[in-house]
Amino acid sequence: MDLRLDVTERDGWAVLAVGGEIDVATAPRLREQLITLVNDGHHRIVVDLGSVDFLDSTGLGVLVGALKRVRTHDGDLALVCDEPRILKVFEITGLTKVFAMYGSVDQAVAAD
Amino acid sequence: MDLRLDVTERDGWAVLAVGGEIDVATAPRLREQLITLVNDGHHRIVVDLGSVDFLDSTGLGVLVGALKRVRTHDGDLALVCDEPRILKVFEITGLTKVFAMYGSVDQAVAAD
Amino acid sequence: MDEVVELELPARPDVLALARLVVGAVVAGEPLFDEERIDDLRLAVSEACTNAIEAQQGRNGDDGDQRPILVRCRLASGRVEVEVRDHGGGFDQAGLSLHPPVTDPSRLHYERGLGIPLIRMLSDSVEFRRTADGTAVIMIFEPRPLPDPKPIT
Amino acid sequence: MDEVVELELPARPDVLALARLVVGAVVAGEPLFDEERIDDLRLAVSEACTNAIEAQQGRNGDDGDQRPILVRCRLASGRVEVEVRDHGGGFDQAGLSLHPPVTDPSRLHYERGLGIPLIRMLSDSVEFRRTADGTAVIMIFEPRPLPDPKPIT
Ligand SMILES: Nc1ncnc2c1ncn2[C@@H]1O[C@H](COP(=O)(O)OP(=O)(O)O)[C@@H](O)[C@H]1O
Ligand SMILES: Nc1ncnc2c1ncn2[C@@H]1O[C@H](COP(=O)(O)OP(=O)(O)O)[C@@H](O)[C@H]1O
Repeated sequence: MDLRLDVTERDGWAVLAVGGEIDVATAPRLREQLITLVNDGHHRIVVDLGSVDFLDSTGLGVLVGALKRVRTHDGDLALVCDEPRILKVFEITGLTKVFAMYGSVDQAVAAD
Repeated sequence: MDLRLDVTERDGWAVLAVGGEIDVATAPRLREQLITLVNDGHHRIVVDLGSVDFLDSTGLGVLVGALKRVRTHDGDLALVCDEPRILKVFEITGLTKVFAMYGSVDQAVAAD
Repeated sequence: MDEVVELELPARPDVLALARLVVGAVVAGEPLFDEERIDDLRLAVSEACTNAIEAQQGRNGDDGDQRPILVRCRLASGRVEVEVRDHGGGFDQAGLSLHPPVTDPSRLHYERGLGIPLIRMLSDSVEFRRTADGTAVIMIFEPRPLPDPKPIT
Repeated sequence: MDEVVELELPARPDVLALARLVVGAVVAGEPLFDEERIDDLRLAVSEACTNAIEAQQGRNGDDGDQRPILVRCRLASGRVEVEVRDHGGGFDQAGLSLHPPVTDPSRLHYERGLGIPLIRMLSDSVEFRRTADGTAVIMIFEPRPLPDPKPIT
């Protein structure tokens, strides 16, 4: 229910800012938004998790799915996350090794 | 549990600022604080409910008890409350007619 | 969210905040219930839970009845029904002493007895049902704001 | 607060936020549980509830099993035990397919299967018990922060 999605563009990246709680109730909206971006030709995507209060395994799965999708288009998916509680979920699942993770959108779009 | 009490003095009034939730779990602490004030010779008391998020009938009862107590010493008890959700509890129980109620501590200590 | 959410709680005052949190959260998903109506509901349910807990609590230093109280929230047809159940032995509702009006100076002798009147004013209907060993209070809340309240007299 | 808080919820994803809210609030009263440990608990319980709900949900457009799922929180001896029960028919825990390590490129084919590993890592112990018609997941949380976590391999 409580999920906020906001898309902007920045230096050739589509930046998807996510806010609220990502769980099995809200993840479908996130998944659809990411699929729409890719289908619209955005293959370089930054997902900004800075305002996410909760992230579960379904949310991780959606992000993995999106990464897979942009890669089939030779694209890129970068994550922005500085909240320890959210970072921890990536860390303990080992997914920090799978995703390119940054502390800010600036850093994400600058890295290349 | 979540009840904050803070006593200051102002123009001859003891000002008790209350914050948090007043229910049957927390009301005993409020009651004791008010009894202590009266026993310490403070018979003119302002209770500032400005930071109260919840007030139940037990809380109302404690305030009625305190009013009774200061009156036996020819004292005064004034309430400060501007939150509609808290004001409503006084209104529907008719207690706005029993208590002197003000929108701010300034008004309460100025009225006389 | 519709259907039923049930909460079983130890019969102790420190669970009241949790009971309010849960009923507030259950109803927060209902678009027709505004902030003020949710506050009404939280207060009425809290009063019913207080009575349930006090009915079970030990009076003379004993531990009282340790069985849990039950809060049952049902969302259906756009309205909320909350039932609070205890094992507190029940009470004679007709026998509730009638307090003098609050504006009567003698009203100041009574620091209690506002719980059930508040429940009546905040809910659209309330029923006190006697159970085998206690009370079931069934409150119904409609989504509209209260009509201009009449004070207790 | 000690003793037991029980919550019965409809088997639908939109109750997950409420389940997290309740377990968070129950444990918030425990001074030994810090913010991070409460987050661990909220996530593990949420994963267990997700599995319970998915096990009961209709796969083919039918309504699934309408019976509620149960979340039972017990605070005792300074630790928290949470049990999540469903009527989802149970599953063979030993038969869970082992995914390739996340760092393996082929791991990207798997968007699921991180729920139970997360529960294992976040709790101090977990037991999956088969019931007559479903599963009871019993998780125990100690108040200390997690030791340095090992990533899933
Ligand atoms: N669930 C209950 N079980 C037993 N007695 C109850 C219950 N609810 C209310 N009562 C009785 O009714 C009286 C009035 O209740 P209420 O209006 O809430 O005021 P208060 O609780 O402040 O006395 C209580 O003092 C109690 O004797
Ligand atoms: N309570 C349950 N009832 C039935 N099956 C379950 C239950 N919990 C887990 N499972 C099974 O175990 C599998 C793995 O669960 P999990 O690790 O949480 O990953 P995911 O739910 O993403 O598949 C699920 O897909 C499901 O088949």
